[in-house]
Order: sequence, then structure tokens, then C-alpha cells
Amino acid sequence: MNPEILIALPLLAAFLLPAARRIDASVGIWWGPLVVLANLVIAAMAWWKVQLIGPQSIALGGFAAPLGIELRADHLGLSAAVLLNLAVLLLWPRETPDKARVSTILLVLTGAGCGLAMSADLFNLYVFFELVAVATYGLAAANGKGEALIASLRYLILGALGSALALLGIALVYAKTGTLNLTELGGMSEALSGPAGIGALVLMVVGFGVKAELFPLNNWVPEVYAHTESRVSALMAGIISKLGILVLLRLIAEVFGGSPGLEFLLWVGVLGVVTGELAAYGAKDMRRVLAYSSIGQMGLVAVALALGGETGFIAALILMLNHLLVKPALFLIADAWPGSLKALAGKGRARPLGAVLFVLLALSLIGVPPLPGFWGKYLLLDAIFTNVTEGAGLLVGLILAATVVEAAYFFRIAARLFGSGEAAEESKIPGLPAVAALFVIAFLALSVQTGRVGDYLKEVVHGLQPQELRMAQSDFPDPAASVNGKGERL
Amino acid sequence: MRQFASLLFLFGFAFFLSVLVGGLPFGAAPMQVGQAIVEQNIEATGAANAVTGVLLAFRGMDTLGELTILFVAATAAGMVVERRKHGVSRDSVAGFILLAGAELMFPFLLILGAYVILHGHLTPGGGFQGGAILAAAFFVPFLANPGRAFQGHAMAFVEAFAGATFILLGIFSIFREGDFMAPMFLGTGEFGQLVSAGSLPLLYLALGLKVGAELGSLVAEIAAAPGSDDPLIEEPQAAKDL
Amino acid sequence: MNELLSIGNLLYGGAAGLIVIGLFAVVARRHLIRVLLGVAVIEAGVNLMLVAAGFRPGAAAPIFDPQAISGPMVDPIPQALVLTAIVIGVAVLALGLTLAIRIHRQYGTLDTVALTRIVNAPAGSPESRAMMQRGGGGHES
Amino acid sequence: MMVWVVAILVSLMLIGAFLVVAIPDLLGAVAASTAVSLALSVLFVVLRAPDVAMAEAAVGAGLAGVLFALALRKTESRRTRDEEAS
Repeated sequence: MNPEILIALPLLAAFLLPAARRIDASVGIWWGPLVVLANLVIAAMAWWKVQLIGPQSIALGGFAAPLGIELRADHLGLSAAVLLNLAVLLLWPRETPDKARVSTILLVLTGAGCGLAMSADLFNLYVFFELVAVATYGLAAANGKGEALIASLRYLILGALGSALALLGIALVYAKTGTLNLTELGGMSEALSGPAGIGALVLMVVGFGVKAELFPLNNWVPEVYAHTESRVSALMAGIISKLGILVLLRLIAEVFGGSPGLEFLLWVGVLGVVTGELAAYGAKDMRRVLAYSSIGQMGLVAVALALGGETGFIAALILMLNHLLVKPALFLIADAWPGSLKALAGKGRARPLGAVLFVLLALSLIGVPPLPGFWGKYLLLDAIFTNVTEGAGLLVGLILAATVVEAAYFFRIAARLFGSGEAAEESKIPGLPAVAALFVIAFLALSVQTGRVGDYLKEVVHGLQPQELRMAQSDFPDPAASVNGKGERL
Repeated sequence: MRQFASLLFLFGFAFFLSVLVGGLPFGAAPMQVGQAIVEQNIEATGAANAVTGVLLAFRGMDTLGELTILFVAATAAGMVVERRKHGVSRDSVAGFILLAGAELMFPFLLILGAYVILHGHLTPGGGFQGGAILAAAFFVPFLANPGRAFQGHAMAFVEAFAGATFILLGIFSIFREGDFMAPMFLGTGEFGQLVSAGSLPLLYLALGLKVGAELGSLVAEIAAAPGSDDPLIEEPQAAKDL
Repeated sequence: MNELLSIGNLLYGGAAGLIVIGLFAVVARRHLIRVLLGVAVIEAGVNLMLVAAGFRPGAAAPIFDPQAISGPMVDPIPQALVLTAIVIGVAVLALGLTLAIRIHRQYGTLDTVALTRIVNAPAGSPESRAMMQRGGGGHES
Repeated sequence: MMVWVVAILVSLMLIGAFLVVAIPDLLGAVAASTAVSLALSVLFVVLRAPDVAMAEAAVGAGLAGVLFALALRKTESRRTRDEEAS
């Protein structure tokens, strides 16, 4: 099965949906989940094939890589595709007035996300990124409430600004090198070492960072997450933010490894961690606490990415995986406790299972030892000590201080949950929604199998062929060979 | 204060941009890939217009993505606007001359749009430009008389069919050529003829119809949205779902 | 050569100028429609930058003419990219305008500062009551 | 020769962009943005990009202008009272 189908099938289904629901109105309800389920099966099959025969390069349209667009069917791309399909299926929104149109948007989001995860062409990445972005603007406004509409419009303006800046970065890269293919750009690092190359990286970090909740353009995050349905917030914080990071990961691993522009990403990450955790400490309702904490976590991922190297990339991937499983579960569990944090008093005793799991998941975000979040932060600190020559102490100090703040606000919530308060009134929402339970089970599996997952992530990073690894290991295939010849197909 | 801070930021950004732009070559484009495409375009795609070759053949996936962005933006816009019953518009119907002019322009714009789309592989123009003209053909009469219904069933089917054709041609080529979105399974044909360049004219036709339909419905969504002082008429949920 | 240099400076400078002016509209103006106009201006600047990057003096447009002797051509790739970018830009803009119309209908203003004040106002305050009267409680169903 | 054409077009464009930001009347700002797009599309012709020029004229100048004008009519906010410089 060609992995291109992962993109084509959901888009085809989305195009047909508006016509199909004119024939039978119920189509709008079952069509979307069914197609995403089929796409999930295809993604899993393609992923398994990569496990068996290794990463493949696909020349779209039969035009070999620098002329046409190259797709990478590699560990990273297909793992992300599987997780995206799964997350969209599990977190399908329910409280939407217009189900058919939301289905269409989610189908497009699925197809575009798969494309974004696999594309190895700079402008094609931009197109898929923009497609994911427009779909999320729609999703953010899906419940039709006034606050959600305002949040969505602000998000759209920041997103459009970011996309324009990212496109400017791409224009700079193209003006300097005359190509858009990532593999080919990887061999032109000297052309990109001047101010134009560094500036291009900075612009792309800012632009793609909008979706990844990175520092300068992330003030849409709390408003959007506070006013959308919790499933939509979970989807956006859980997986869509990771797609933005994925683009940066590919860019850094293949093109900009060792560029001085990475210093900028490092400080973007640090500022994200510090501002995010401080804002979360000051936030007054649950949704905003989770949203700001998400900004902090993505900041950590950005720091890990900027440090690069095998350790840095694996730290970034573990932190992302941890956040991917924990944050949706937290959003769904916290659905039972809307509004101000003050109203939490004693609510935990009414729903002990949900409250205990909430605390457990929060512990992993903080980074308490046996949990996956600890390994992410541990590897991150390891990468700082090995890669940063001066100022490592300051960096570590800032991150540890942010962790203390993080611990402080989560413990405050825990104390309120289990503290004394009025007897909790009855609520229709159960303590642990079924979907949240699935995420918790996956999280527990990750906690038990951290070692094996870590080994797989090592393979994922090796599949990216970052430059330093390419030099270190002579048995890696020559990247130039896959550029000139037509890539092998599955 | 706010103004001052933003001015300061802008000066900084302007300086940053001037440093970036200062190092760029001009007039000596490093046509790493562009030169290869200019040389191979006719042989590979049979299209005289190299931009068309790039858009539909070499970088077809970008075009599919861009088409989908229009589609999803129109879908999201349709979700956001509140519905107003047809015919209860407070927007005034235009005068006789404008109405007649709009009706007169309709066939003219339609033919012009079709011409621009179908000659996209030979001359400047193509699916985007022709699609925008098609959209104008539909929304100019609509703007002159805002009360009339814009999107009927036929429109929805044209839209779905055009979008699906673009992808189905791509999937079809998997079976003929082994590659997704390989446009040449019909052969390149005789250079310079209207029917040549493989499936490019077909792709452009699908693209043009889809772009026209989506741009038209975006304008229609905005034109049909109730203004600030219009009374809100809630349609029953079932009607909106249909 | 001198002329070429100044053409290049003019084009790149013009593109940078558009981007900076557009950015001013985005960061310093408060009306949301003006902000969207600023975004459109920024996109225009970026598009100009891309097309200028593919320009070669004395080269023809990238369209083959069987009758003419084929000389050098300008780079077709940036042109294809810009075509795509133009359509993407207008799609995003249209969605933004739709949202703006709906927001204006519900809250009666498109001023960012006023909107922030209304949204953050606690329930029962004058602002939130004004909003309720105006939009009839909006769309809460 | 070409330098003068480019210089005139670029300055037209920049003046238009400045007006987009500066005109208090929003409808005037929309008209200015249309002027920016038109100057840009002529510039694309000069740069040997006829396809892009057509698209910019049709989409950037025509369609975007119509969309903005429609949105302004719907929001009835030609005079931006809210937008006093602060």
C-alpha cells in the first residue's frame, strides 16, 4: 500500500462528504470516523512495512526528488501518522452544532497531518502546515460560542502572520540555494551558514512555532484551549502542537544541524518554559493552567531540539510522547472540574479515581522518577551538560526552577482536590471518561516499557540521518544516492 | 507607550530584514532545480507553460494541498456564519442597469474563465486565474441581487466531483504508472495543441471548477451573512445539517 | 550592472518595506479588519520577494514559444509557489473576515482591546450585560 | 529604463501600503490595499511572471477587495471610532 494514500484518502473523503450528505443526511455522522479508521489501518500497515524493510523515499508523481516532491516513509513520519489517526479517532468532537462540517474539517486535518509528517520538501511542508492550520482555525470555532470565535480569529491572525514569516524564510532559503528538497539542502550547509541562512531558520522557528506553542507567537493558546470543547483542546494540545515540532525536528536534523540560528531556538524554548510555568502558576482556572503548562512543556521540547545530537532528539521525542499521552487525559479528566480553581475544594473525594490519576499524570509532567516525564527531563539535562559549553549552569538552573514552579501549582491543585470542602454535588460527568482511560492505559504502558520505547526512539532518530550521525557512522547510505536516483518505493 | 514599543520592535525587525536581504543574490538566481525543469519540462509534461508543468506535474501535491485549503476555509466559513432565510435580505437589490449588466456579463465571464483554464498549459493563465473568473461569473449576479439563493444542489455536486476528480486522476495513475499523481499516463500529445500534455488540461479543468466553486461560495458566505443589525433567523438544526 | 544592482535593491527593499508596514498594522492597530489588511500586505511583500528571487535579467517568461528561438528563461518554480501562496492567502483572509463579521454581530465591536475587556469581564458586570443584550446571549444553545 | 519602471511601481506600492495603515476610513484602506495589489501585479509582469500577475490581479486585487468591502458593509464600521491612537 503506497503511503501517499494516507494523504489522498482522507482528502478524497472530505471532498465527497458535502455532496454525500445531500443524498443522506446521516452520512455526516458516520462517514468521517469510518474513513479515519480505514486510514489508521493503512497507516499501521505502512508503519509495519517500514519496521520490516526500513525507511523509504517516495518520488511523488514519479519525478525524482529535487525536481518533484519527496515523501519520506520513515519511522518518524509513519509513527506520527499512526498516532495522529488514532488521536483524531479517539478525540472526535461531540458538542458541535454542525457535525457534517466538523467531520469534513477533521478529515482534512488527518490527511494534511499525515502529509506534514512525511513530506521532505520545504514548500510542501509549508502547504501542509497551512492546511493543518486552517483546519484548526475551523475546529477552534466549532462550538460557535462567542469567546471561541474571538479566540479563533486571534489564532488565525497569529497563524497567518507566522505562516507569512515562515514563507519568507523559505524564500530566503530558495534565493540562496535554488532548491527546496531537504536532503539536497542538507548538503548545502555552507550556503546556509551566512546571515540569510540563519535568518531563514529564525523566521521558520517563529512561523512553525505558532502551532508548536513556542514562545513569541503563543498567546492564542490559553484563550483557544479555555473556550473550545475539551476534546478539541486535547487534540490540539496533544497531537497538533507536536506536528509543528515535527517540522522543526526534520529541518534541524537534516538541514540546519549546527547552525548558529539554533541558539535562537534554545532561547525561544527557555523563555517558553519560564513564561509558561509562571503563567500557569498565576492562572485561576483549570483549563488555563493546563494550557500554560502545555506552553512550558513545548518549551522544554524546543530546548531539547536546539541542543540536537542523539540525546537531544531522543529527549525531545520522549518529552513529546509523554505530553501527547498525558495532556489529553488531563484535559478530559479536568472536564469534570470546570471554572475557577477555588471551586475544586474537596471535589477529588467525590471522584477518587479521576483525582488520583490526575495527580499521577501531573507527576509525570513534573518529572518524578519512575515516570516517562522523568526520563525526558533527565536526558534533556544530560544533553545540556554534554552539548553546552558555557552557561550550562544557568540553563539547568532555569529549567529546574521552572520544574519547581510546575510542581508548586500541581501540588496546589492536588491539595485542593483532596482538601476539605463542601460535599461535592452530583454531576453527570463520570470521574474518568472512557477515552481518558485509554490514554491513561497507554501512558501506563509507556511507563512500564520506557526502555523499549527508548530503543525504538533511538531507531527513529537514526532514521532521520542527522548530519553528525551521518558522519559518525560510515555504514549509513549516502544521502546523495537517494537524491539523484529515483527513490525506491514500497 | 504601546505605540512606542511597537515602533521600536518594527525598527528592529526592519534592520533584521535589511541584513537578511542584503546578502541575497539578485539577477543570478541559483537555478539548481529551475534550470533542470526548464530543460526537461516539454519532454516530461508536454506543456508549453513551464509554470503549469511545475504546478500540476512536478509539484502536484502542493496544488492539491492548496485546493484543499480553499475547500476547508470555505467549509469553516460555512460553519461560522449564521444562516439567514433566503429572500429576507435587507441588502437592497441593485438598479435595473446593474442587474441587466450582471446578467449579461455572466455568459461572457463563463466563457472567458473556461478559455483561461483550458489554455493554461499553453499560455499564461490556468486553473487558479480561470477559477477566479468563474467565481466572478457566479457572484457578480449574486451581488447585484443578494436575495437569490447561491448554492444549490448542482453546485455542491460540481464542487465534490471536481475535487474528487483531481485526486482520482492521481490514484488512477498509481495503476497506470505506479506513481501517485503522475500526470503523463495519457501521453504528452502533440506539443502546442489544445489536447496535449497528458492529463494536465483535465487536472486544470478540475482545479478551475473547484477553485471557482470554493471562491464563489466564500464570497457568498460573506455576502449572505447577516449584518450587525439584521434580525437573526435561526433555522432548525436539521435544516442546517442538510 | 549598476542598474541591475539598483533594481535588485528596489525590489528587495520594496518587499521588506511591505512586510514592515504590514507588520505595523498587525502589532499597532486595534481594528481587526485593519489587522487582516496588514496580513494581506505582508503576504504581498513575501510574494514579491519570492518572484524577485527567481528573476534573471534578459530572460524570457517561462513559456515556450515554438516560433521563437529559445533563450534563457526565468525560474518557473518561485512563480508556481507564489501562485499557490496567493490562493492560500485569500482563503485564510476570507475565513478571518467571516469570523470578524460573526464577532461583530455578537459583540458590536471589532476593536481588540474592547473585545478583550468584554470577554474577560466577570458575569453580571456592565460590559457582559451589554453584550448579552446585544447578541441576545449569542449562540448558547 | 527598467529601473525607473520598477522604482515607480515600488514607490506606488509602498505609498499604498502606508495608506492601508494610515487612512482612518477603513473603506479607503481597502481601496489602498487594492492599489498595492494592482501595482504588484504590474511589477510581476515586469519580472516576467505573467501567470502570477494574472492571479494577483484577479485574486489579490479583485476578489480580496470584494471580500473586504463586503465584510465592511456587514460590520457597518467604515469609520473606526474604536480605533483612536492610544
